[in-house]
Amino acid sequence: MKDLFLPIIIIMILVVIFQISKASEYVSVLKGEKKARKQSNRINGFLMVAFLVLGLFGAWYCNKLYYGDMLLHDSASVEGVEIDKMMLVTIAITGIVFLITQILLFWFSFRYQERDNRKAYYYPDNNKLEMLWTGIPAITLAILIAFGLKFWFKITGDPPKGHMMIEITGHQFGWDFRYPGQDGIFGKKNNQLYNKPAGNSLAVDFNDPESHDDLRTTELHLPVNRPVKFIIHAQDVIHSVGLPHFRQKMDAVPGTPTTLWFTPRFTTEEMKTKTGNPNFVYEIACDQMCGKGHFSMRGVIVVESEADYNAWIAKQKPEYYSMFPDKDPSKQQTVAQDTTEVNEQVPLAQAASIN
Amino acid sequence: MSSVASLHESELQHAGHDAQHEHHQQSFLTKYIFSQDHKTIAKQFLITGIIWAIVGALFSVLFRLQLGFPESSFPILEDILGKWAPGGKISPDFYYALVTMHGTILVFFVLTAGLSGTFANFLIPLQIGARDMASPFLNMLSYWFFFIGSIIMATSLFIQTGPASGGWTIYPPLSALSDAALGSVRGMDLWIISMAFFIISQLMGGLNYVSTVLNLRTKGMTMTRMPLTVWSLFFTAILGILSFPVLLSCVVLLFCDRNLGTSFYLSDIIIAGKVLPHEGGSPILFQHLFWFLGHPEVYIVVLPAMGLASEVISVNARKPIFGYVAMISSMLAIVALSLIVWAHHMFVSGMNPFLGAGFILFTLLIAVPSAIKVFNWLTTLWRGNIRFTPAMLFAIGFVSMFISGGLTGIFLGNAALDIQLHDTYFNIAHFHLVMGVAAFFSMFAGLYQWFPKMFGRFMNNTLGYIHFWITMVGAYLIFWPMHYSGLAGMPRRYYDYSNWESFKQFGGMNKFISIVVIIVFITQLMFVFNFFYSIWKGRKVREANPWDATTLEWTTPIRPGHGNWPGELPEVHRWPYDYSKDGKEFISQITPVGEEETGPHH
Amino acid sequence: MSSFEVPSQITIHHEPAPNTKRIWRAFWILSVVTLGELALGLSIYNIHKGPNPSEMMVLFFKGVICILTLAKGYYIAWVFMHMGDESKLFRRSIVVPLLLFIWFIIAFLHDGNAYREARDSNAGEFKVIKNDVPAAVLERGQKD
Amino acid sequence: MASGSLPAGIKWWSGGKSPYNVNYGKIMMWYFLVSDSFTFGAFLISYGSTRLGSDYWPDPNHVFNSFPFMGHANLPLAFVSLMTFILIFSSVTMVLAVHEGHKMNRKGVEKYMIMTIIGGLAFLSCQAWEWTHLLTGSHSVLVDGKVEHWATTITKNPFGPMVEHAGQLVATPGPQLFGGFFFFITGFHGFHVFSGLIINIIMYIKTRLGHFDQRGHYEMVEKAGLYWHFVDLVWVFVFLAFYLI
Repeated sequence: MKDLFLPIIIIMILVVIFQISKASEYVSVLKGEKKARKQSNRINGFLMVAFLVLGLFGAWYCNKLYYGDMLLHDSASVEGVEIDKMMLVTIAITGIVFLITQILLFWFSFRYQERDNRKAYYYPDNNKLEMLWTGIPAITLAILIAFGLKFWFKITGDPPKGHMMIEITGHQFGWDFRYPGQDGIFGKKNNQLYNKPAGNSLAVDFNDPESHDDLRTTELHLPVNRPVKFIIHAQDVIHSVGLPHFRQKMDAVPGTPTTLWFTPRFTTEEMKTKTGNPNFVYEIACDQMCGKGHFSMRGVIVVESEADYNAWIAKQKPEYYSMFPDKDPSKQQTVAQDTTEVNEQVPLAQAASIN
Repeated sequence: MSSVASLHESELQHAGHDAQHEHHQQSFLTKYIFSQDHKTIAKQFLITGIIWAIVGALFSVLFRLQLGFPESSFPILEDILGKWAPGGKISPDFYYALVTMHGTILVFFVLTAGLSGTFANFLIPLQIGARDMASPFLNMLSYWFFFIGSIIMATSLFIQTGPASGGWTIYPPLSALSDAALGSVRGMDLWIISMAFFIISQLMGGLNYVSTVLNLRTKGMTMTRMPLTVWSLFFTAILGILSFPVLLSCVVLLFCDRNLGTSFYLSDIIIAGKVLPHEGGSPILFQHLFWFLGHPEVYIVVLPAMGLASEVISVNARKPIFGYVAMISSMLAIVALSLIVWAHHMFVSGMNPFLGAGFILFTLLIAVPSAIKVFNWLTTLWRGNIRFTPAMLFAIGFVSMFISGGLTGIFLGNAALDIQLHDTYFNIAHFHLVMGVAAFFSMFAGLYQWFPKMFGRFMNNTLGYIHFWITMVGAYLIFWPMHYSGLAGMPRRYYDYSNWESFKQFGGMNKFISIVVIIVFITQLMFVFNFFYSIWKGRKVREANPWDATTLEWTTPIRPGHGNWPGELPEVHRWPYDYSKDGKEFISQITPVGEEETGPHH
Repeated sequence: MSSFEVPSQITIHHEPAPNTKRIWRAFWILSVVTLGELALGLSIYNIHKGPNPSEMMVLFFKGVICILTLAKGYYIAWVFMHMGDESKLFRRSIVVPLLLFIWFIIAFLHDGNAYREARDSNAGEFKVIKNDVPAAVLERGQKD
Repeated sequence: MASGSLPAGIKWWSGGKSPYNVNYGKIMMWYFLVSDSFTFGAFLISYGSTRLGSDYWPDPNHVFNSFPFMGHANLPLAFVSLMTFILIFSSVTMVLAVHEGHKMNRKGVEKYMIMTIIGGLAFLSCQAWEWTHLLTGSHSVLVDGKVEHWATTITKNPFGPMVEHAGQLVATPGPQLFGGFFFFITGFHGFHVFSGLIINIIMYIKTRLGHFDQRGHYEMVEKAGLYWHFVDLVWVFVFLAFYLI
C-alpha cells in the first residue's frame, strides 16, 4: 500500500494540472485568443525575469556551497598551480560572457514582450556588429589557446632531470605498481610469461637481470617535491590514471605504454591539515570506463618526506625474491611463499568483493 | 541536342501527381505504415523517437536512483528487472548497461533520428515548396531501416547477458572481449548490427535531404531564400553523409575483432587469466575512427536545433533573424571545423602532443561561429515584439542552454584544462547542456510550433507553459551543480562514490540531482500525454497560418494531402524573414516584391 | 530581380563526346601509368633485395607511385565517370569534401607513427621483448 | 563540352530546376559515392595507421608473387596487375555502354554490358584464386623454437622477419594484421564488385526487356556505370595500398 501512495499522489497532481489546463484552454477560446495571449505573455515575461534573478541567486548559492569548502584546494602538484590559474582565468572570462549573454537574453525577453503599441524593429543585419562579435571572441580565444598550448606542451613534455620512475599497470579492477629498484631500469616484460612462475601477474621476464631488483608494491609511495614519471600500462581494457589532486590524468592503453609526470607539493599529512579532513588520502581514480568494477578501481598514493620514503622503500623486497625464494639472500623461504600466494589471490579477492 | 529530355518538370511534379492519382485507393497500410508521404514518414520518425526518448530517459531515472540513493534498495525494481536488481538494488553490470543504452538511445535514436529525421522530413519539402522528397521510396526505406535497427537494439535489452555495457562510445577492448564485461558477450554484436542499420538509414535520409534541397526548390526559392531550418537540416545531412560511413567502418572492424579473431583494435591483452593471441592493433585507432563520426555527430544533433530555434525566435519575436548570411556562414564554418577536430575527445588517451596541439587550435576555433550565432539570436530578440508561445519559450531556453553548455566547451577544448576535467561530471554537464537539453528544447520548440501543421490541432498551451518552466528550472538544477563535482575531479560512470575519500562529499548533491531528475521525467511524461491527447482532442486549427509566419508551409491547406499543394506549386519572391517590414506585420514569401519596398533582402 | 524566363527545355542529359576516342585515350593512359607503377613497385622489391636497402630511395619511389595513382584516379573520375562534363559547382561539391582526407590521413598516420615511437622509445626505462626486431633481417625473400 | 560549364544566361540557382543540371538520382549516386569513399578511406587509413604503428611489415612483392598455373615461379605483382587490367578494361566497356545509351542504341548497350559483366566475373574469379592461394599456402615459420607451416589467414602471417634457425634462415610470425586488413579490405572491395555485378546484370536484363527504351533514356545504366567506375577507382587505391607500397 505504501508503495502505491506516491504514484497515486503524482497521478492526482497530474490530473489536476490537466483539468486546469483544459479549463484555461476553454477560457482562452471564450475570451478570444488575443486577450488570452496577452495574459500569458505577462506571466511568462515576469517569469523570465524571475528566473534570471533566482537563477543568478542559485548560482551564487551553489558556488558558496561547493566552491569554497569542497573544491579546488591548492593543486597538490607544482605543475598544477599554473593550470589552476589558467582555470581561474578561463572561469572569469567565460563567467563574464555567461553573465552578459544570459542577462541580455532574459532581459530582452521581458523588456520586448508583446504590447499593443509596440512595433518590432526591422533590423535584418549589420556587418559592423558581426565583425565585432567575430573579432572579440577570436582574439580572446587566441589568448586562451596560446596559454593552453604552453601548458600542454609543458606537462606532456619531458620531466625535469632527476625524476624518478614508477610503472603503474591497470587491470580489471585494480592497480599494480613497480619501482625500478637500484639500477633505475625496469626489467623486461613479456606477456607470454604471464603467471610463469605462478604469481607473475605482471608478466615480468625474470631472465632479464635488470628485473632482479625491481620492487613490486601494493601501495604507491612518493617523496615530496621530487618529479615523478609514471609509465602506464594496461593489461586488459583501457583504464585511466586519474589524479584529481595533482591535476593529471592519462589513459592506460593495452599494448601501448603512456606516461605522465608531476611533482607532488604537499605530503599526505600536510594535506590532512590543509583540508581539515583527517581521513584525507591521495586517490587514483580510474577515469575510463572499464567494466562492472570501474567504480571500485581505487588506488592510494602516499606522499611523504624524502626520509620517510627512503625508509619505506628500504623495507620493500624485490619481486624476484618472492618468485624465486631460493635466490633470496636472506633465505626466508616460508615468508616468500606466503607472498606468492597472496599475490595470486589478489585479483580473485577483488572480483569477489564486486559481486 | 539529340536527347533533349525535359525530365525536370516531371521530376518536380511526379510525387504530387502520383499521390493525387492514388489518393483514393490508399489502404491503411500504404497510408500509415508504408507511406511514402514525407509528412507521414516524419511522424513515424517522431513517434518512434518519442518512444525511445521515454525509454532512454527512464533508464537515466533508474541509474540516478542508484547514484542518488546508493545505500537504499527499492524492492519494486527487483519485481520489474528480476536478476538485474537483486534485492531491489541495481547491479553494477546492469547499471553500466543502463548508462550505455541511455547514451546510445538518446544520441542516435532520439536526437539524430528523432530530431533531424522528423524535421528534415517534415520541413524540407514544405519549406522549399516541393511535392515530396526527391526519392519518396528511399525516404520510406530510411525510416524502415531505422525501425529495424531500433528493434534490434530493443531486442538486445532482453537477452540473457544484457545489452551492450561499454559506454555509448563502446571503446574496445572493453567492448571487444566477452570476458571484459557482461554486455560484451552478445549485447555488443546486436549493438553493432543495429547501428549498421541505423547508419544505412541515415545515409538514405541524408542523400535524400541533400538532393531534395538542391533539386526540388520551387521557382524563385534561391538558396539564400531558404529558411534557416532548411539550411541547418541541409548541413546536418551533409555532415551525416560524410561522417556516418566512418562509424560504419569503425564498428565493422570491431565486429571482426569480436567474431573473426582479427586484432584491429587489440594488442597484448591478458584477461581472465588468459593471454590472448591478439597483437599489433591499437585501441586508439578505434577512438580516432569513432570520434571522426562522434564529433560531427554532436553537430548533427545541434545544427537542426539551431535552425529550428532561429526560425521559432524570428517568427515569435516578429523580427527578421539578425544576420541571416552570418548565420548560414557560421553554420558552414561549424560543419567544416567539426570534421577536423575529432581528437579533442582523446587528449588523455596518450595521443601525440604535437597532434594534440593541432586539435586544440581547430577546436577552440569552433567557439567563434558559435558566439556569432548566440549574439545574432540576442540581437533578434532586441526590440522585438515577443509572443511567449510555448515554442518561443523553448527556443529562448535553447539559447540559454546553448550558452551555458557552450562556454564550458572552452574549458574542455583546451587540453591543459581538459586533463583535469576529462571524463568527469564537468564533461557530463557540458554535453548534456549543449547537445542534450539544448537539442531537446529545440525539438520541443519545433513540436509546439509545427504541431498545428502536422496534425491540424494545437497542443494545450497551459500544459506547455508548465512543461517549459519545470524543465528549464529542472535542467539547470540537475546540471549546474555537476560542474562543481566535475571541477573536483569526480569521475563519470561510477556506480557508487561512497568508498572514495575525494568524492563522497558529493553524496548530498547526487541525492538532490536524482530527485530533480524524477520530477523532470514526470513532467516530460506530461508533455507526451499532451502530445498524444492533442493529436485527437486538441483545439482545432481554423486558419491556415496560425502563427502569422512567412514561410511556405503555411500556404498549404490546414491538413495538406500527399503532394502538399493542391494546385500549382507556389512561386517565391522574397526571403523568409520579412516580419514587421514597412509597417506590415509580415509578408509571406509568395507575395511579390512591391515597387516601393525597402531593404536588400528579397 | 526576379525573372524566370528559363528556356523551356533544359537538358538533364549531357551530351557525351561525339566519339569514343577520349575513352580509349584514357584507357591507354591508365594502362601505361599502371605499367609505370608496376615498374616502380618492382624496383622497390629489388632495392629491398639488395644488400643495402636505401630507405630514402624506397620512400621516393613510393611517393611517385602515390602521385601516379592520384593521376589514375583523376582519369577514371573525369573521363569514365564524366565528372569533367558536370558543372563546375557540382564537381567542387564532390571534390571539396574529399579534401578532408588530407587532414584525415595526416592525423591518422602521424598518430600511428607516434604510437610506434611510444612503444619503442622507452627502452632503457623498460623494455618489451616483442619489439626487439631480430637484427638479422637480411633478406625478405623466402622459399615456398 | 569537356569544359563542363553550364549554358550561360540561366539563373541556375533560382529554384524550379537543378542547379547542376543533373537529375536527382545522379546527385544521390554521386554523393553516395563520396560517402562510400569515406568508408573505404577509413579502412585504408586504418591500415596505414596500423602499418606505421608496427615495427615490421612484410614486403608485398614478396607475399603476392604467384600466378595461376605457373607453379612456384617468382612473379611479383604479375597477377594483381592482370586483375587491375581486367577491372580497368571492364570500366572501359562500361563507359562505352553508357555512351551507347546516350545514343539510344539498345544493341550497343547490351553488347558492352555483357562485356562488363564478364569483366566483373573475371575479376571476382581472380580474387577467389588469390584468396585460395593465400589461404591454402604453406610457409615455414619459426614459432616458439619449432618450425611450423602456416598459410596467410585473417589471424596468421608467415611473412615476419627472418632469423637463423638450425643454420637456416626461417621466417618468424609477421604482423597478424597484415592478413586481417588484406582480407578485410579486399573482401569489402570484392563485395562491392559483387554488388556492382548484380546491379549490372539487372541493368542488362532491363535493357534486354526494353525498359529504358520505353522510358526514353538510359540514365539507370549511367548510374550503374558510376557505381562500377567507383569500384574501379577504389581498386586503384587498394592496389596502391596493399601491393605497390
